Amino acid sequence: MAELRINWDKVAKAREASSAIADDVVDRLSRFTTVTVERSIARLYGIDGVDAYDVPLSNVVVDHLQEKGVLGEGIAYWLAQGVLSTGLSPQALAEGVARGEIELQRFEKADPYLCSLWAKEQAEKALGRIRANRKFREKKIRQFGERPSPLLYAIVATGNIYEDMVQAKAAARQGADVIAVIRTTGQSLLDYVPYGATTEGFGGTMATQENFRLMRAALDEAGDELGRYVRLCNYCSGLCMPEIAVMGAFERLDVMLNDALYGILFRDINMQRTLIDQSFSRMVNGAAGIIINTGEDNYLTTSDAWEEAHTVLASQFINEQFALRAGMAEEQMGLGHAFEMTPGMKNSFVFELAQAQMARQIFPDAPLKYMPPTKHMTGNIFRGHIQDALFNMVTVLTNQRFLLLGMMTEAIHTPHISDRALAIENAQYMKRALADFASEIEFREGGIMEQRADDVLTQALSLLESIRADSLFHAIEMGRFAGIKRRREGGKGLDGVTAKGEHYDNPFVGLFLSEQKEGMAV
Amino acid sequence: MAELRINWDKVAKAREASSAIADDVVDRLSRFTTVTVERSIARLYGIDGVDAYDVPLSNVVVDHLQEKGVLGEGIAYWLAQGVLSTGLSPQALAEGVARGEIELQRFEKADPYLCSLWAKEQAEKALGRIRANRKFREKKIRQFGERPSPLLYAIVATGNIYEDMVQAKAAARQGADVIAVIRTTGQSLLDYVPYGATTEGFGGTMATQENFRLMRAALDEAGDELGRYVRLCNYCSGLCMPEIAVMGAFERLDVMLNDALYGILFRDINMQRTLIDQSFSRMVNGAAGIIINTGEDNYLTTSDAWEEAHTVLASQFINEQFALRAGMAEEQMGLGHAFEMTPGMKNSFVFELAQAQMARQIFPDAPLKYMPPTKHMTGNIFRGHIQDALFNMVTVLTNQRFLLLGMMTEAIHTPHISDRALAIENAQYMKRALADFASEIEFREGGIMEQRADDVLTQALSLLESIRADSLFHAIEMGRFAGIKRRREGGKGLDGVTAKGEHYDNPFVGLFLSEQKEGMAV
Amino acid sequence: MRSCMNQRGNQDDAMAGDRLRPYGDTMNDGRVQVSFTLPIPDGDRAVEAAKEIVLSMGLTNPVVAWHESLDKDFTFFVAYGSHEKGIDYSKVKVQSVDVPVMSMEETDRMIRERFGRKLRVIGASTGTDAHTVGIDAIMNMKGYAGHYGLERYEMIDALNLGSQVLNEDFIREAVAFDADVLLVSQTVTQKDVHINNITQLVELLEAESLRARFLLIIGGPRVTHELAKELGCDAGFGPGKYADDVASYFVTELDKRRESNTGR
Amino acid sequence: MRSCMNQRGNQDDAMAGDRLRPYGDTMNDGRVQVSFTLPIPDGDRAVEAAKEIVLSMGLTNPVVAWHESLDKDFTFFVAYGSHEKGIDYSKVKVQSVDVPVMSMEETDRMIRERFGRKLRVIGASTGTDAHTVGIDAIMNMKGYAGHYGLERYEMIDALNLGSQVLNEDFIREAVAFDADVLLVSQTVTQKDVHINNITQLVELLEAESLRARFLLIIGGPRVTHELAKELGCDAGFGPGKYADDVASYFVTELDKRRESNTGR
Ligand code: B12
Ligand code: B12
Ligand SMILES: Cc1ncc(COP(=O)(O)O)c(C=O)c1O
Ligand SMILES: Cc1ncc(COP(=O)(O)O)c(C=O)c1O
Repeated sequence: MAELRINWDKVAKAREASSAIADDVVDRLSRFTTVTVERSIARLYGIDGVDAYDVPLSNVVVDHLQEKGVLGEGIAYWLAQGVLSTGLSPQALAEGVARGEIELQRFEKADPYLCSLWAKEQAEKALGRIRANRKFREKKIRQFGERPSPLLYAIVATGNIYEDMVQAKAAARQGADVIAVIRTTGQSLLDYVPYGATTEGFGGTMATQENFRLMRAALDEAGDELGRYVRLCNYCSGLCMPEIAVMGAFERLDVMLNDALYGILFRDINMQRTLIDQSFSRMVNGAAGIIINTGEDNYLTTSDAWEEAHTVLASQFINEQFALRAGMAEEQMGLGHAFEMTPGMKNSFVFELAQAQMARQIFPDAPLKYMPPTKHMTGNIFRGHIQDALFNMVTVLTNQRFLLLGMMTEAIHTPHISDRALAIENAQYMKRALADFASEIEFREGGIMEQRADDVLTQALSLLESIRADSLFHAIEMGRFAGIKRRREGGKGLDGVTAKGEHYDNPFVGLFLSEQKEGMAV
Repeated sequence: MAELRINWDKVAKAREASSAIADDVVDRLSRFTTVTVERSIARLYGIDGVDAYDVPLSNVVVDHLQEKGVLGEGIAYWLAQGVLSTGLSPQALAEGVARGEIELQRFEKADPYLCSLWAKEQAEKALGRIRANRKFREKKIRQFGERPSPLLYAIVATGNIYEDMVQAKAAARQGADVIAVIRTTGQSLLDYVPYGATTEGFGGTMATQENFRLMRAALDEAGDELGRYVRLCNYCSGLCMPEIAVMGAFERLDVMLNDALYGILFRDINMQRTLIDQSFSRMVNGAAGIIINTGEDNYLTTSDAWEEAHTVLASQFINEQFALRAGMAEEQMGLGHAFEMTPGMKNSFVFELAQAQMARQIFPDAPLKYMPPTKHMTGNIFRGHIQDALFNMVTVLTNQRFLLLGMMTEAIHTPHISDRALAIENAQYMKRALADFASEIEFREGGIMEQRADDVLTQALSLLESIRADSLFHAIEMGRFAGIKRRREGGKGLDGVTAKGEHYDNPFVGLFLSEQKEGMAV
Repeated sequence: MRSCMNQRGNQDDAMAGDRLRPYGDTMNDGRVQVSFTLPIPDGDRAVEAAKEIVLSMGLTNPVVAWHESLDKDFTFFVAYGSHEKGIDYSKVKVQSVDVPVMSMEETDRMIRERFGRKLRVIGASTGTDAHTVGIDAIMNMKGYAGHYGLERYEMIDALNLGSQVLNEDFIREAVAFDADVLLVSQTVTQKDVHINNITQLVELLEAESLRARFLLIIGGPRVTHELAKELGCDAGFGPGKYADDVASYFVTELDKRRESNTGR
Repeated sequence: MRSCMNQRGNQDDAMAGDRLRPYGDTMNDGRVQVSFTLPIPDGDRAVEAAKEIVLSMGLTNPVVAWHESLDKDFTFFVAYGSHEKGIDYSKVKVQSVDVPVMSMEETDRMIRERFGRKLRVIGASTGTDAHTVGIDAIMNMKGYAGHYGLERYEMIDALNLGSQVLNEDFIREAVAFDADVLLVSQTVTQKDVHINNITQLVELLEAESLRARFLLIIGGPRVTHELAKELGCDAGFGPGKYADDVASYFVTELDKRRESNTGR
């Protein structure tokens, strides 16, 4: 395989700076929990369903505790108290709260030690369910054999889960390895997760547990028919990161988009809130054997891809550290990057290749997620198809793990069934036609490719060092990423952040972290 | 630039064998002339126009001499006799013949020596016209600057010269460097050249001198407007090779398809006839500073591109020798090859690249003509567009001189105006995106690319050696090229071959050969 | 040219003169490329169905150049046909903003001369739409594709609220800012979400009797001036339009309105 | 599935049940992609004209996604629209050769049993057409895409005359060869040259009262069975058809004719 000569010293320094940046964030935020972290714990304890107004019961109980001013003790604590006091199940307690019949804060007679014993014990049950899913996935992959790189990753986005299923199965039969169900616009700003099967959405479909289940079943069906395991992907960025992570763990999703920075920058979600949420959501993903996809590729949809390439690399280093702190293995870190230079630029292919190859070598074990051109796609679908072909070639030459299929109609509409089929054909053709090309060539020492890679690395390092000096919060306030500025106290969801109280306990943290140590790499 | 290691010893042996093959052909055929060679001499002496039945006057006089059984002395001789006897111009003589008033064979009183003096003198006038065109072209190119490789070569093929002009100018404005007017089906089998502007054709437009003139004017107009010299191309293969070459020389064409082997194999033209015609036509092309395009690429439209790649290389070696014998410079030899492996094949891009690079290195000064995929193009225009993109990439990476623009609608129709525009955009995009890629990489020593190149070379050498042993005629009888067998005495046009008589003289041969020695390389 | 056109073919025939037809490689050949998927299995009958679809679009000489199964119940087609009828080009009218485009300096000068004060412009990507690149292109200091944004204009006070601004909040901010011009960007169009969103904005403005107070301008990749007018806005701008186009428009329009208000 | 279809949308509405519409990403959305060039300069009016072209094809919700000047008087467009009407699929009928396809061995056996002699088949690419790959695919020993050609059949005498055979010569050779079956390949279709050529062949055969003597089969990339029938041939084969399809057809058909001749 052709390799670039990389200054590993700079790489080490960049990792060091990122590690300090992540430590600083964890340090500042570890005293807090959030409503969605607590709701996700409620879900882990089996609380499911909605009340008469379609409000999820997990929201009902957490809102209730917040109203009573006792959320700081954590839902695990209050459920333990409730269960130990009444003998009711968490679900029954939640239903009682919904009916206005139960006030959880009233139960406070059980010994906190017993509470934490109960919490731990029940947590293990929940973990069992998640583990079973992981084992099932591993078994299926062993049975059918792992798919070679790149995995062809197709999106469905009709807004209607049943239509999505039709298209997802078609895509799988055409050769897609991963199906991502795009979320409807705006869902990431909802501070609850909608319930049940849904058939209306704009630019995507609601992420609900039932929709996850339906799609999982559809893909299992297609996969069994095809003799391969078809992976399912959805999004857990947004105001409900950890809850959706739990839903994904329960319904055996395989890949989840998970990135607080994305939510901060592109959804104006409060940074403190979402960084706390991210930490627990990654633990959940980690334990479930889910590969996360981070979102730094999005920076280049707003900023210039040539000028700002280093912000992507810097963000990858930071995301790596956050993932490590949530106990994830490198093999679960689908760090994002993208092919977004303008086709009007001389040597655009050469420089994209240099950057993709650099990312590949710097994160050798991470299953990188490589995004196709979007920004410079136009209504000229014919040119668009060859822009995508160049992207596919770079993906193949640099052996990326996830190839997000570019659609020639990117600038027009969410994909038609034929767009997806043509995109898959395009990727498969490039994969075949250039199969061994990378091992047939070497890169010129000190050439423009190596220079480009080194420039990007150098700039990323200096950005990371300045962030380390100021904190990540400050860097975002200064608009360091995607040119978007967000205030520390601004954005959505800050009111969902609560300081932990004296009995606060989240038994899943320890369980998930140790599960990951034992869990196989995926 | 990335280069392959090539066994130059084999290359030298292949050239040696080809030289012997060409010598053998020249040797066997030098005693003959053909009707179209004589007609082209008539044209060079200024005979133009048609008779009352639309038969070109050049045919009228040559048929007349043939009828009288005296064509073996050559038209130059008879015209000289006629002119010296009557004081009429060649054109007036021809008109007289057409009216049935003159019988050229009757004039035989002038001293053959005086005849040859006249013939030589008048030939120099004709050469003057051709030279002026060449100088004009050279001046324009100096004025505007030569275009960088690859030259984008677009076809027009509406059947109607006026429609062709509209499309050619549009193509030039879109960026085409060369416009080739495709000939209507069947014209190559006509043993005369139609006359005047034409508006009806199937799959192409008649090649007539007036059509040449109209298109030349259209391109000069577009070129002056654009500040670049736009090259014009047409075909002189077929039953009228040298005549069309003369028309091209008169109307300042810049590129002409010229290949006897193509006519033999794909048009079933008699091999003796067309090889004689080819020899003189190449002298005409050569003197006119025209770059020829040979047609070995076509083999792969019939035969398998992987199995038969060596036949293309062997044919290039043979065509090179024929061109040398017609006095052409390497810089005028646009030897053909093609990108025709099936997109279903693993590493198709890698092997195409190897072969194109090999051709580039073996014929370093020849302005190679590289043909896009045609055979494996389908009605799937979207996939077609990326097949063409891969071809464009190989062209750019291996620095071919002529990039024949592939059309996504190749399998459907002759190009629509938008097909051509999208094809040009495709090529320009690849050229830009991969501008310096070739100098950024090296090919692995002993890799599959070098192995492939060596295999093709080895097979070509052994084919050439077997042809040398048997003669080219025999090789064609055995179906060595494109799997098509043709008999030595079969095919069209053998009746147009005549043994030279005692007074036979073609004064243009010597003139053209020495003109080329002096003429600048283009 | 006239005679050349004649030589180029069926220019003479009855309808040719006044009909505009697509052009493949010959005047009036009418060739059109189409592609689509039908929810039926591939096969001879599917190809026939595709041909009928092409015919039903008024295209003659249909050629189904490609058909391919996408899944057991879906088949993809590429086809060609001739639009022989054509359309009457003389009847094609466009509603477009036709105000001469001024440079930044000219616009600033005009505001200075005609208004004597800065104009206030407020913009946002509204509803659930999070696409800001378009509105930023119009408003941000650095602009887009070589056209400076409104923030750089000396005589314009520009306030960009960013993305996902609810209509209610947008109106509140506009009133607070005492804006002259409202700029709304809409990118997501699936299920006509942009139309619903703009309609709601116009209704809210009308309900609060604020519609006449502002010049309401919308923009986005699927926005046309015509659509904007239909939805009750003052103007619409699509791809390829920049700050100078918009500024020239609103300055000229506000000036016109001021004139008719002051009765001049 | 029924209920799932309902959930997938407008299956319930009036026309949905019996109409077949293109499918973009939702049942009955009717989405169709089109592209074409108009011989007019680019600009707002051109875009409007393109929209009218799309509408005139019966496509609703037109989106002109791309327009680009190809030259001063030519503009290229990519557009999308919805074919809301759809077509009546139940009415779509195909004329196709429906004879069960036999293997080479089966065909040989049938000839042996039913005819007791070899069948003689003559083929060519006729007129000015020089494309032989198609006829070779059917006739040559090695065949095409894994289907052996007629020359390999034990019970078939196949004679391939190659390309550019004039109709007159073809008929002469067919008579001389005493052929049972004529195979004609036509690839070039510009200006309907293939139609003219086949029509001429049929007329010549009829003029010489030879039409009934042979089974006349044509093929090529734009040939359909329907077209063949229209032109007075017995059958037509297009892309994706191989020697086995053709042989199965003519053996079965000749057998049928023999039976009705002998009055069985
Ligand atoms: C960048 C981008 C994003 C970025 C946005 C970042 C940001 N800061 O804006 C991110 C990654 C966040 C994103 C997310 C999503 N996107 Co998005 N995105 C795009 C993309 C690639 C480019 C859009 C763009 O920036 N164009 C460049 C600008 C300059 O052009 P413009 O907006 O047309 O603006 C010009 C004119 O229209 C005009 N203009 C625009 N606004 C205004 C306003 C006024 C007042 C005036 C006068 C003029 C004007 O002036 C500008 C300059 O000429 C397009 C695909 C494409 N290539 O077009 C998809 C696209 C728009 N996205 C789409 C979708 C569906 C989404 C998502 C819902 C899910 C998804 N598929 O990713 C999410 C959620 C977004 C949400 N809630 O709204 C779809 C929309 C489909 C449709 N037609 O409904 C597209 C077409 C992609 C696709 N095929 O699916 N996206
Ligand atoms: C190869 C080729 C050539 C070769 C032909 C070599 C040869 N020995 O045949 C060469 C280079 C000589 C050539 C020349 C020309 N070609 Co050409 N050529 C092609 C090409 C690339 C492939 C055709 C092919 O071989 N297909 C593969 C065979 C197996 O498919 P098929 O013919 O459809 O056959 C199948 C079925 O149709 C059926 N079938 C076919 N015949 C028959 C007969 C019977 C009886 C039956 C039962 C079945 C049957 O069975 C076959 C197997 O399934 C096409 C483009 C394309 N990709 O399609 C252009 C194409 C056909 N050529 C074209 C043209 C115009 C020409 C030229 C006039 C000029 C030019 N543009 O080059 C010249 C002159 C030819 C002439 N006088 O006829 C056009 C035709 C446009 C049109 N529709 O009118 C095409 C489409 C290219 C283009 N877009 O311009 N060509
Ligand atoms: C990391 C990440 N999260 C989430 C999203 C989507 O977020 P939303 O559902 O808010 O559109 C993206 C979009 O591409 C992403 O990259
Ligand atoms: C060398 C050469 N001559 C001639 C032709 C065309 O010949 P014709 O006019 O007979 O189609 C070709 C076709 O590509 C060619 O390659």
